[in-house]
Amino acid sequence: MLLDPDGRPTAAGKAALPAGEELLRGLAGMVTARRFNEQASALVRQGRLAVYPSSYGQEACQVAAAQVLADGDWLFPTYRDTAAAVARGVDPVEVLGLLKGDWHSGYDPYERRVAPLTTPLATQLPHAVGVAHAARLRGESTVVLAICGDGGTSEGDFHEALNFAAVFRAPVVFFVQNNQYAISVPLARQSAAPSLAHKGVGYGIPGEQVDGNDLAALLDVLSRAVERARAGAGPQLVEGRTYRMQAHTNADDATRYRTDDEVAGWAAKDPLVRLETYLRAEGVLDDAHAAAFAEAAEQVARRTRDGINQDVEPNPDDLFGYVFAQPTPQLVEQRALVRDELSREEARS
Amino acid sequence: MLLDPDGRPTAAGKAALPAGEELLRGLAGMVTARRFNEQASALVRQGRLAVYPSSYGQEACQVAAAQVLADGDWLFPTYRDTAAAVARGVDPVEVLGLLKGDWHSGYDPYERRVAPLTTPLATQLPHAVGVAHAARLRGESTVVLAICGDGGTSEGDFHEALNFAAVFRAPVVFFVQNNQYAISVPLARQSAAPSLAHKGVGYGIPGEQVDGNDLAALLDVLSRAVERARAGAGPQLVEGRTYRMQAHTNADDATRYRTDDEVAGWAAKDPLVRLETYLRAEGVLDDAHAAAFAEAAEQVARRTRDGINQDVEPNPDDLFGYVFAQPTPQLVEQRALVRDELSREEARS
Amino acid sequence: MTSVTSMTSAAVEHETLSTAQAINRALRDAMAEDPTVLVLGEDVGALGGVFRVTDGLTAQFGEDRCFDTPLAEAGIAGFAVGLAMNGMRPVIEMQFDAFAYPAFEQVVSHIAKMRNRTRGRVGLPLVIRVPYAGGIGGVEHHCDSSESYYAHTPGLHVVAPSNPSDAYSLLREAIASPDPVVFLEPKKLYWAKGDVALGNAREPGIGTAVVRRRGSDATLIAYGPSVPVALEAAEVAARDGRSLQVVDLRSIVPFDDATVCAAVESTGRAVVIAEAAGFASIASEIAARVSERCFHSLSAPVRRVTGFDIPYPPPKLEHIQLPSVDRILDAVDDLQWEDA
Amino acid sequence: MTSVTSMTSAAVEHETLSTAQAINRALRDAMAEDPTVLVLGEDVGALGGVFRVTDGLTAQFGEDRCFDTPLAEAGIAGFAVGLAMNGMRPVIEMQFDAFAYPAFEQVVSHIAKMRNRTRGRVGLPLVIRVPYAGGIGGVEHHCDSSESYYAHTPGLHVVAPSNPSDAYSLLREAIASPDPVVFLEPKKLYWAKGDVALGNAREPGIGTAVVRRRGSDATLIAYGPSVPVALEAAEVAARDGRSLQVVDLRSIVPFDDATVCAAVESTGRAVVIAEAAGFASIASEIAARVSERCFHSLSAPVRRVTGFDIPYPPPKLEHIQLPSVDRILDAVDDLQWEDA
Ligand SMILES: Cc1ncc(C[n+]2csc(CCOP(=O)(O)OP(=O)(O)O)c2C)c(N)n1
Ligand SMILES: Cc1ncc(C[n+]2csc(CCOP(=O)(O)OP(=O)(O)O)c2C)c(N)n1
Ligand SMILES: [Mg+2]
Ligand SMILES: [Mg+2]
Repeated sequence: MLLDPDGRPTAAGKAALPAGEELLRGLAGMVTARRFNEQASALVRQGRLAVYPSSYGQEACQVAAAQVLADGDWLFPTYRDTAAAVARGVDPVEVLGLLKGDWHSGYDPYERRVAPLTTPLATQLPHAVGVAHAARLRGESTVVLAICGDGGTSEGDFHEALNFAAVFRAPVVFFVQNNQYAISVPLARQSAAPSLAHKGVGYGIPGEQVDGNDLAALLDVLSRAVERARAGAGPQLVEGRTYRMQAHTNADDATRYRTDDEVAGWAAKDPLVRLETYLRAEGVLDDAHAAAFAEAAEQVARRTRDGINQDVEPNPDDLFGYVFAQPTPQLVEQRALVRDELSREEARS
Repeated sequence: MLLDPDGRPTAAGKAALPAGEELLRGLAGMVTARRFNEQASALVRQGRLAVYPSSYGQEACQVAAAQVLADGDWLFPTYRDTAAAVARGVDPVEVLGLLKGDWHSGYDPYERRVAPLTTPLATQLPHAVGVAHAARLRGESTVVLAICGDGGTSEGDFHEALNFAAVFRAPVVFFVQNNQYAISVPLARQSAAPSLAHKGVGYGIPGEQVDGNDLAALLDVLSRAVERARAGAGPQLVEGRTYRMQAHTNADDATRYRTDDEVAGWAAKDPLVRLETYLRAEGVLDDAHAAAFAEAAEQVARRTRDGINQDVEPNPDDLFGYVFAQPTPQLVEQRALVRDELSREEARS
Repeated sequence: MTSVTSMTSAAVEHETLSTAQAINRALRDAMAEDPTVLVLGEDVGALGGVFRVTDGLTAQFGEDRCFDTPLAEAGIAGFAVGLAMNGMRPVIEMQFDAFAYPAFEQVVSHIAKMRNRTRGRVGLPLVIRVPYAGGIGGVEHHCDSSESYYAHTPGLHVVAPSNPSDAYSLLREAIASPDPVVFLEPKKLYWAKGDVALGNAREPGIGTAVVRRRGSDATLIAYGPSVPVALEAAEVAARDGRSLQVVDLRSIVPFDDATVCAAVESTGRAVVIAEAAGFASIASEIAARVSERCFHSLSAPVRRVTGFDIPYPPPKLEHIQLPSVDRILDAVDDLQWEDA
Repeated sequence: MTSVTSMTSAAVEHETLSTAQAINRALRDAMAEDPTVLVLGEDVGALGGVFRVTDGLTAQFGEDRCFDTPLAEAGIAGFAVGLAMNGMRPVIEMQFDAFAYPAFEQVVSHIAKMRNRTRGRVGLPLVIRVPYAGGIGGVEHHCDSSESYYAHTPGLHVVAPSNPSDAYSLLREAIASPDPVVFLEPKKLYWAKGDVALGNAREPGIGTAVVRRRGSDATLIAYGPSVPVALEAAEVAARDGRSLQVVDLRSIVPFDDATVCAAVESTGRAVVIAEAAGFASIASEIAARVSERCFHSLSAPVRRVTGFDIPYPPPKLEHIQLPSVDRILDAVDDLQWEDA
């Protein structure tokens, strides 16, 4: 921890706090991320998104994950990390594509080097290692930051990915966003380890735990991990301890498995408030900044709203067009069948 | 290490050496295991077994894994641990069933509480946890010892099994028989961890490394782990460092990936010689014992030879009889087809 | 295949339940009757499952009987193997179809093979519950029809109810079975209500198909979520004067050749309906079997109305993939009626 | 489907090689031509693979190009996804058929779906080599015919050579393909020698079946290890005066309907042959397709000679499971010749 929950620098913080510039950028990102979370949740209520797993309360992790990376680096998000993808510059409407239901991945992963958001937990981690290894084989200095939930650490793919990364000394930072729950299952039923950061030991990977609601500490720890990986020292595991303030998704009922008190306790550790308090106290942040940040966030919210509210007529032909580079004769036949059916349907109506 | 490679007690050994009785039993077991390994390899050369993955050189691990268990406990072997199954009292001919090719598992797993030998690596580990948990739910004091190779630790199933065991505090001792190779792949390319015992840390499971060619040390460490598990203190991970003295199986050519020097270095650490030297020096072992052990081993070898040399005509009906408790109508039809075909074949000849 | 337990009482209790409630009730009744029945998986405890299918089981039976596991499907399946080896009857929940794939090796290499491997000494009385198939607007990986993978694997029983009453009775029988059963729960039918016959009087048993609607012109063969669509198609066809028969397979393995063949022979024409991608699927099997066994009764080739050979579409396009009444009726129209 | 690269040279080099050597040569030639081709898996480096298929590749191309991975199949497949996303063309080896199952989720949920998921932005040019099927006296889990799992999964190409020359050419084409290809290597043919046309002139391409033997009475449809058995059956039948035609599919996905249907229509009778358990398999698909598409040309039901619906037998009983010349000829005899 570099800032305590009340926004005061800790002893460590006094030595290691990132530059005010960096922190301001981070705060701006968090304000946008928070607003984006709120907007997306509203869109679910309005029936414009099928589902939304909110990262409300986890904005420090979301923003830090993007902020520590260079343009040539890669981010591998989980399905919850839409705000991180937005922080990395992916169009917010495209980010929500999966959850809107138009298509699976709404954005081009190569454009901002953000892997597609998908739901099978931990399965993206070995991909991250492969991307990192390929870059290294070509002598590029790419670093890959791959996010995973506390629940995801129980999957075999987590294990295999960390082991591959360690054995190949791949430049990957594994960032476990420990928000204390996997849907309804609390950390204590997920793992008996002293911490999730301890999971690095069995692979020979350094593990570090960090307060996941302290943007300053996250930037510090993650950027050191990224630069270490870039320098060729191999992978690292970082556990950010945070909290999923809302239900798993809009479809979930969190009151079935956790208490209001617990939630209130974490509300008091809000990452935005903490950083804002500090930056104001230091005189780095003034009202003009704050207003500008809010306005930038509002723009993202507006763009999100407008984009998601736009109905694009999906094209059934697309279902057959991307299965392979060239459709098989079977797919050509099936596409013709659908076209025929739809044209007859149209003729009828 | 309780005994050094030359069979002299180490400082630790002086305090912790198991009783002479136990060590004698262990030596007897190792003599049988060694003879069994030689016999099985000979049977492969004679074309009586399809394949044999020998545990030559690993006899201390094989015997200790069986010796530390009570009758009501369970042993989960890998495909290499035929000698451990024999040490636990499974009929040696039945143990080799899989490798002879008559059927898959040659023995009744419930008879001596030894799970079937199968080849998919690490997949038996979650089974072991389930067996242990079921016993615990019924309030039984069963402990399960599950073996796994160094290579097997890289599989997702290893990870998931250890995590389940830790979270459920299941009475399982995971015994990693680190023989330095997974077929041709040396440990250094399998893992970058300081030791395989370190793999316990990430699950909150105590890990201990032990000289896998030192039967005394193995008995000491494993039996403490077993009793700890029995007492309800949860799972433990034990890494036995040993060496696969022969090729992976008869079909393998180990000269492609390791040097004679390396093999010779380990030959000097033979587990049988080490224990025998000590027991003779202590006056616990005399020639009469040694002769009796050799004779007992010879009996097992004879029984193995005789049994494996016996050709049992396999019954094609069996293929359809055990798929389900009741064959489906489809299987009944298919069995009839085979019967018909075979009877016509017989008629023709 | 006869039912494992036979009819025990004449007076059967009835209740109106949704499919999800019927499954819940089956679990509850089985757990009450047999203390070795355990329910486990991700979020099945306090939460009661993401579809609330296990709601209240932990409260009623305690944490030893219904409990959450760590998030690892291979681990869950493998752990269940051990439980079943050691006297328990585990019922495991895979949260969604596509999230059962990490357990594939445990299912194929151990669960399906253990009895055979050990010459019948180690049977695995376990049930794998898989909420499956589409029609609920789920995002990628939440709508796979994975049944063909299981049905192709020797050693697994595979059943799929099409209504709440079968959901109850097939699950009771699956839990009582000495063999592993993949129990496919059509997600889109979770909320569909119907009359449910309770109790352990389980007739017809696993392995028995049922003719849901009699008809004389052509036979629709379906299972799980496609049965209601087939019935609707038959209803619409009836208005146009075409009499369609509907067979509900209920059990895919074992397969009820007798009922299916008799139905097809009585009409001389058949359409097979399933949501899964068609290539090398259960629908292929049914079409191949029927074409072979009813060859001389067939007046037209057996048609298949299945999912296309594409990854399951995003929500806004899933209606294209799902067998619809229109597609079924088109296939029926194609059955070369001019020859009839 | 046309070949990705077209015929480039008129004079093609030929060599006599075993299937294993042909595959080795294909890897070597592809690696020499394209520095992004990587070979990885368990024991593929110093050892050269348990079947020596990758022998010498590390020596020739260095450890960056052909290397051993940790022992974890899901890891290998997932790692390959990342390599392919980032400019490489990985060729991964699954040591044996059944040991590919731990990778199932990566194969089904990512490898098969990535191009579609991203609207064609992220293609995965990777090859999954699977030594598969039986006939080598292997113990449990070493002889599975797992092809139906892959063929049923939309998004994967699935090919199976039946001879050294196809092993070479199909693998060259698989490596050059922009899409993931499951390359099935019939283990029992590893040591079979034959003439191999080298070079990257790959005709006929993936997606094309070939009539291996012309005949007029019935058509045998086979792929991979069943092709030589079918050819032998045709040889034996010829002595008895029956003229059997043999189609070698080579490619299962895409499927060559045109060649298969033309062949079946020319004979009016068909037998499908495959080692895999028959239920809901590729053989089911072929039988269903042929029955549907060639309906009016068929003089008898399409018969299937496949593995039974049982776990693969132990070595001493595998001859019962494998389609044999006798079983094929029995099926041919059953094709209702009295009507002809
Ligand atoms: C392989 C797999 N199994 C199960 C699921 C269903 N599921 C979706 S989210 C979730 C919990 C994830 O928890 P965690 O990894 O902690 O991430 P968080 O939701 O807290 O961000 C589960 C079980 C899934 N998506 N993938
Ligand atoms: C899941 C799986 N993948 C691959 C194999 C093929 N294989 C058989 S033994 C072996 C090496 C095993 O090494 P280790 O676990 O160290 O055990 P050891 O052979 O040294 O006893 C491999 C890769 C297998 N049996 N199972
Ligand atoms: Mg979480
Ligand atoms: Mg080893």
